[in-house]
Amino acid sequence: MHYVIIGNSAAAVGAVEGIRRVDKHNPITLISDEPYHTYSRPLISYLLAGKVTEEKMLYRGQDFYEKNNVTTLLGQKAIAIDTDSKAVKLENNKVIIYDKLLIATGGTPFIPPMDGLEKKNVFTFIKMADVKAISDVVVAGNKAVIIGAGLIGLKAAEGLASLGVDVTIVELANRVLSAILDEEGADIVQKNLEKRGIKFELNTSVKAITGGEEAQGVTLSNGKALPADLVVVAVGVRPNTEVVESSKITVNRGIVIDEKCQTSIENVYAAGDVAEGYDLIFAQNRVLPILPNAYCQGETAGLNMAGSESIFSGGFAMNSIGFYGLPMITAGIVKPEGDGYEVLVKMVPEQNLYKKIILKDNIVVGFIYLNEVDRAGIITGLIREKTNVSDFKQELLKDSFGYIDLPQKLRRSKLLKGDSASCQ
Amino acid sequence: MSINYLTPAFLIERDKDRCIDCQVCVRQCANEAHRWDEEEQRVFSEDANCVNCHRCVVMCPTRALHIKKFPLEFRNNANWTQDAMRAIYLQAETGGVLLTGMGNDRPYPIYWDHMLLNASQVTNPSIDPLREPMELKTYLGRKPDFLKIKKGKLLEDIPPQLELDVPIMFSAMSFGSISLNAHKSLAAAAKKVGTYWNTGEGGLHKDLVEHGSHTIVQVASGRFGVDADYLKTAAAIEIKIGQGAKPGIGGHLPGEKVGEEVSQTRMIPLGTDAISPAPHHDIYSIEDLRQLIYSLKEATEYQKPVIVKIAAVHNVAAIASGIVRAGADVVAIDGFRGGTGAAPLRTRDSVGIPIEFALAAVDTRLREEGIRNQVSLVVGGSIRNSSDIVKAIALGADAVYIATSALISMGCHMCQKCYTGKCNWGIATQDPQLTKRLNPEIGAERAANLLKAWAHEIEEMLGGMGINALESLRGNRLMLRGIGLTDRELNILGIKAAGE
Amino acid sequence: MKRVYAREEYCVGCKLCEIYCIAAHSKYKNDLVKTFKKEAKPPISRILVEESRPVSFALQCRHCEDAPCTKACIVGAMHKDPETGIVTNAEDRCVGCWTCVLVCPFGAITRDERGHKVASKCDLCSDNGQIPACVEHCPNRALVYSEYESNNGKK
Amino acid sequence: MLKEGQIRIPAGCAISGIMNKKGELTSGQDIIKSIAVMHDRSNGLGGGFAAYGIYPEFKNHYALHLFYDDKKVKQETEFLLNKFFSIEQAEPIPTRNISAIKNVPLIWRYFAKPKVKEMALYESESEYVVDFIMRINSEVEGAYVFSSGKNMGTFKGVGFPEDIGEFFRLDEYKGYSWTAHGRFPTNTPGWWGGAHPFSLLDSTIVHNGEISSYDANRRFLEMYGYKCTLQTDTEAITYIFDLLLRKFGLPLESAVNIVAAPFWSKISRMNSEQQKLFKALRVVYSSLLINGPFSIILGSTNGFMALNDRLKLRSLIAAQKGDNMYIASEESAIREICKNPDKSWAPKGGEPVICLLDGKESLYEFDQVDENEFVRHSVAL
Repeated sequence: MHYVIIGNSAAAVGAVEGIRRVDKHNPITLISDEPYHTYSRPLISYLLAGKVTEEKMLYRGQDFYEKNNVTTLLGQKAIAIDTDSKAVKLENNKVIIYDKLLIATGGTPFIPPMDGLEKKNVFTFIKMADVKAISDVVVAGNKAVIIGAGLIGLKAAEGLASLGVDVTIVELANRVLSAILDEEGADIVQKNLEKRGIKFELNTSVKAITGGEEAQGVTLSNGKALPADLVVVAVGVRPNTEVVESSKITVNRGIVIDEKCQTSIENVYAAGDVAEGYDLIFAQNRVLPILPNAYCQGETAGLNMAGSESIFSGGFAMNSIGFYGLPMITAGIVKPEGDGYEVLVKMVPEQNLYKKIILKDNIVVGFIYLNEVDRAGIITGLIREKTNVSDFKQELLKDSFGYIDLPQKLRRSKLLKGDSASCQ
Repeated sequence: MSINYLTPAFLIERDKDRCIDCQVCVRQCANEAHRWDEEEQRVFSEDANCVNCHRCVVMCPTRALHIKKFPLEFRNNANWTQDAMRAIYLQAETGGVLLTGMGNDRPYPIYWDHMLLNASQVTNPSIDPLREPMELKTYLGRKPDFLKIKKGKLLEDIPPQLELDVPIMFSAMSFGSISLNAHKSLAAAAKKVGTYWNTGEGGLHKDLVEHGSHTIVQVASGRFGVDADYLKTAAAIEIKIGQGAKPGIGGHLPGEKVGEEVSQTRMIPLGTDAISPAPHHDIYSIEDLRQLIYSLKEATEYQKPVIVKIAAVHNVAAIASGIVRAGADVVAIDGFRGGTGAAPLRTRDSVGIPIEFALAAVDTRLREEGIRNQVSLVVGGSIRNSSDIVKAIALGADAVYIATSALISMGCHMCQKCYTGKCNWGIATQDPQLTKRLNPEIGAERAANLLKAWAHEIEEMLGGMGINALESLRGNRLMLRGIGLTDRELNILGIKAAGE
Repeated sequence: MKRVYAREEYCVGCKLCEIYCIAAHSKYKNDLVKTFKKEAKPPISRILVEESRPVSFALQCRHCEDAPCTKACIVGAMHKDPETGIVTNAEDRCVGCWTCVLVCPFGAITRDERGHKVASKCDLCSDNGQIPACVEHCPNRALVYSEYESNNGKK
Repeated sequence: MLKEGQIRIPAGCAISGIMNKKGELTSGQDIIKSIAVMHDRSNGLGGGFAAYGIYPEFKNHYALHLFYDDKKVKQETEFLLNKFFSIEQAEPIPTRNISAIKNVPLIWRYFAKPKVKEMALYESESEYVVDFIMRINSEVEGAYVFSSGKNMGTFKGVGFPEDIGEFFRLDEYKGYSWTAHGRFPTNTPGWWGGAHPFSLLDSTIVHNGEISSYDANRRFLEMYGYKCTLQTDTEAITYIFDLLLRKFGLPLESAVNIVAAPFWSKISRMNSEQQKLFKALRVVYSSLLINGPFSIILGSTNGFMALNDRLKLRSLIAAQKGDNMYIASEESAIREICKNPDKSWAPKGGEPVICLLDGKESLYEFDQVDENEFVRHSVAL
């Protein structure tokens, strides 16, 4: 039995740990085009800001692969898979034969078409290499334009701003973090960022990056021109499905997987940002490019690859993030569209406090906790378990909302079964 | 509004070096004697609310609290004491009967403390209970005058008996006056140690039916919770005529304490006052008592001993004799120091006689009449320790009833405020916030430990007297000597003076 | 594994568990007076008493079998010991992103922002090698440290 | 100083017993030799003997032995005796002058039969006789009935037992069963009535020990009309057996199982039928459990029974040689008069040694109660 994993981030690590829970001996080969030991992608903005060292970015200890009997092929890119001969072809022409294969190639930046993308000092911001490239050129007093006010864009902005860079963010949508916040929440976040000197251009896009060999500015579709020593394109990510393009593996937006995280082809699994797995809230397959989801899918894939029957009941969008000490946690549907939703809201503007819980048929389907995130996981749990909250709906927004507000029977069953919580 | 003349009884002292403002005291005081001041960010005391129950002192994790008598002196007056004056202030304010909880606290002589026990020296070996068997087993119930035996076989069964592994039972305290958790504690402790607990007059909660074999159910003047199942579930039935703390007085459980559980257990409507009349309205004479005794025996097919409990009053000996002749299997006598959840203060403090005299008089009288062996005698009313028990048995008791000691074992600190329903120890209350403070596991353990400890001590004292079975102490008044007693008192107790 | 179970029927809401938890994790280990009087910022309690009179109970990390926090942790700081089952956070690696707060269905992870931001949670006093401080000091055995089977006297 | 009866006097002692199962008569010499060996177990403050089969010529009469303090009380007592009994013969008990025996009271014996017309109020003749004895002993100051059986007698006084034996000329009597007692009281009242054996009708008891249950036993006995005037253990033990055997009609084994009751732990291991019986005995007669150390020899016309307390806190040895049975506090007391017994053993605590004349089934005749004729004995008040 030979396990092969393409990828070296959360899903890949989840798979290694999943396999090793069942199978301690058979070899695992891990292939990654990045030359680094596994590191935490979300920490790249921390690295940029100098809040963590490269060493502290490690997602698992240096001895992780050794201890888990994993052969790593780092800096070697897999370029094709032949599912008939069970072979993975590498860029360097090596061919690796697998019995069970996991594709965990993650995401790749989505770059909308615009002029001047080829210029120097135009960056993306999802990998270690991106941070290193930016760090090489950036100096205090630089002006930066960041395209996209999503999680990556704002994190990049915070990182750059902390280095003394003058940052302007250009966003096509009407608000920041449009994927995870509604207007009210976004407004608070935006104002908080503006207080720190970050500027925003909303409802517009970059038409072109201007300058000579190096970027010197951008022009916006609204006609404005902004100077820029560097441009970061952070519009979003899309599944990095390149390696399976020539194979028979079914790809929709991402590689389609079932509840065992297996692709359309037997013995081939996919997990993480590259995969399109089940979304609990939308009750359909979706790409969910978030780390907890990647790990859980990877782990599920690993368990199944090693012969243990394991099912991942699905994930849903969820994020915990903060900017300049303003923490926020959101999950699921935050801006419901359509009928049948019930929305509970609590807003205390002077405290930057905003709580919003979205229910459908008395089941929580999404929430925003802004600046007061304590115990948000209880709500996440209610979403995951599809708990009917009709008996305690009125308590949900309370500052002290907790298990005390659950009906005794429900509370006891949850607390006594403390050993069964799971992402599975 | 006018000024309240009452000054605080207690002073709460908070050691600032030790107080960490954790607010445990605030959370634990049902009387609101501790208060968290949000503005000052520290805990303050409201001395006037303090009843000196020690809950805060015991719970304070840094031992930062002390409770003292409020340092307010009245001019010395041997007649007009503080207590006398405070009572008047209170009555002048309220116009009501003074209520109190727990037993008589007046400085009457405690005769247990005027009796000394014997021990063997030389002529008769003392017995080491760690090496030799030591028997405390006691059977309560009616004894026939003689046994018919033929060819090694008993021809007729003896009447039903309660089997006690220790000569100590928990006496009656009703569900209502004390919490369900207190009942659970007592029931489990009784089972654990091999003795009995007593429901009091408030019925038997459904959760406690499983302890029926260790339960004495009470039939009192209110007849609360009494039905055929109640009687049949029990090991014995006790007819309560009177109670040491308030002879001649009935009981009154206010409606606010009659919650769902109490109401179901007592079989009365939710929120109604539960009134136990002073007399049983079907017992106006000894003949009536006989009828009730036999009704209860009929109802339980003569399978359960019937106990009749009376308060120790002046002519207790004659009354007890009548009760034996009326058919009671056990006579329980409650002395004037017996506890209560609520009693009028003046009644509690001045009605009845000490159990020591009552016991001596009853035992002597029943022997004079030759009927002592027909019946078992159980006494209660402030049995404070194992030597009280040894003395009681030497005076003539078969076993003792304890209640106050049991409550103290479970946490009671004798603040005597049972009647307020705010017992901070979760005992004399029905407030769910407070009742859960008594974890019946712990309560049962502690109450059982007390009985076990006392049993060990009784064994030690018995061994010292060269006795290895408790029955050889019963009525063995030669084992007692009086100290500091008048001839008359010695005579009533039927004992000699120390040195005689 | 042994966990701390709360028996709400006996919780008296005194919060001594919180107080002793704080002291157990203070640099003046278990010295209450010093913990509260000398520590500039005493630790945050890792156990929380939830209360709505008359009901109260203490809640802390359940040390889930399949702990979501360990899976969601973006730096791999949250870890379940395969031997003891205890879930602990390697605070030196934690970056305070609160993803664990997001996924913990018990709301048992708190934000400790006294210094370097870290997620703070019950460690079952694993340093002490004894029974957890909250259990040891619960005045009414409302907290028991036991296997699930034996907890609450129920099989 | 208070004398016996005015104060309770605990005592240590020696006891000895000899009997011949065939009823062959022997003189008092052996028993005197046997008890003399245990000289150090007494202190000269009491000694005595019981002898069965000594008055064959008066075997249908009660042989009443009395001490009188003086002639006046003798007269007074004899008035009563004559009122309630027909006296066949009255005489002083023959004695020898012994230097060691001092302060001798008047010692008389009467061979008597109850007057039938006075007995009407009593259930039985024995009740009548016992009641008379109780009254003399408790109400007539200075007179004391110390023996009252038929064809038997007790002889006792203040002194070492061997001296008492010589004083009463026991070598001149012939009996088939003898018991003896040497006393070591821990108080020194020196009263003749306080010496052992203690007897009531033909029942005698010699006892070594000090019972710690004394007052519990006494106060129970007093409910049944007994007056424990001597305040001695022996007196109480005698009455206990009298109550159980004679008044309650219990079999001897049951009486033994009451006074030296098996421990509850032992009862719990019995079969259910036995359990029921033993439990009933302990429960109903718990106040008659004799607690504390004792060894006793309970003598009757039919033989004797030796018994230890249930913990065996006092020494007691038994032996047999042919038809002769021996019981003593110490083995030396047996070997003195029987060099090589067929067997000798130490009876266990609470396990009686019962020696009966051949042909007799029980120590007492009155314990043969027929179920059909079972009469409820009234409580004597």
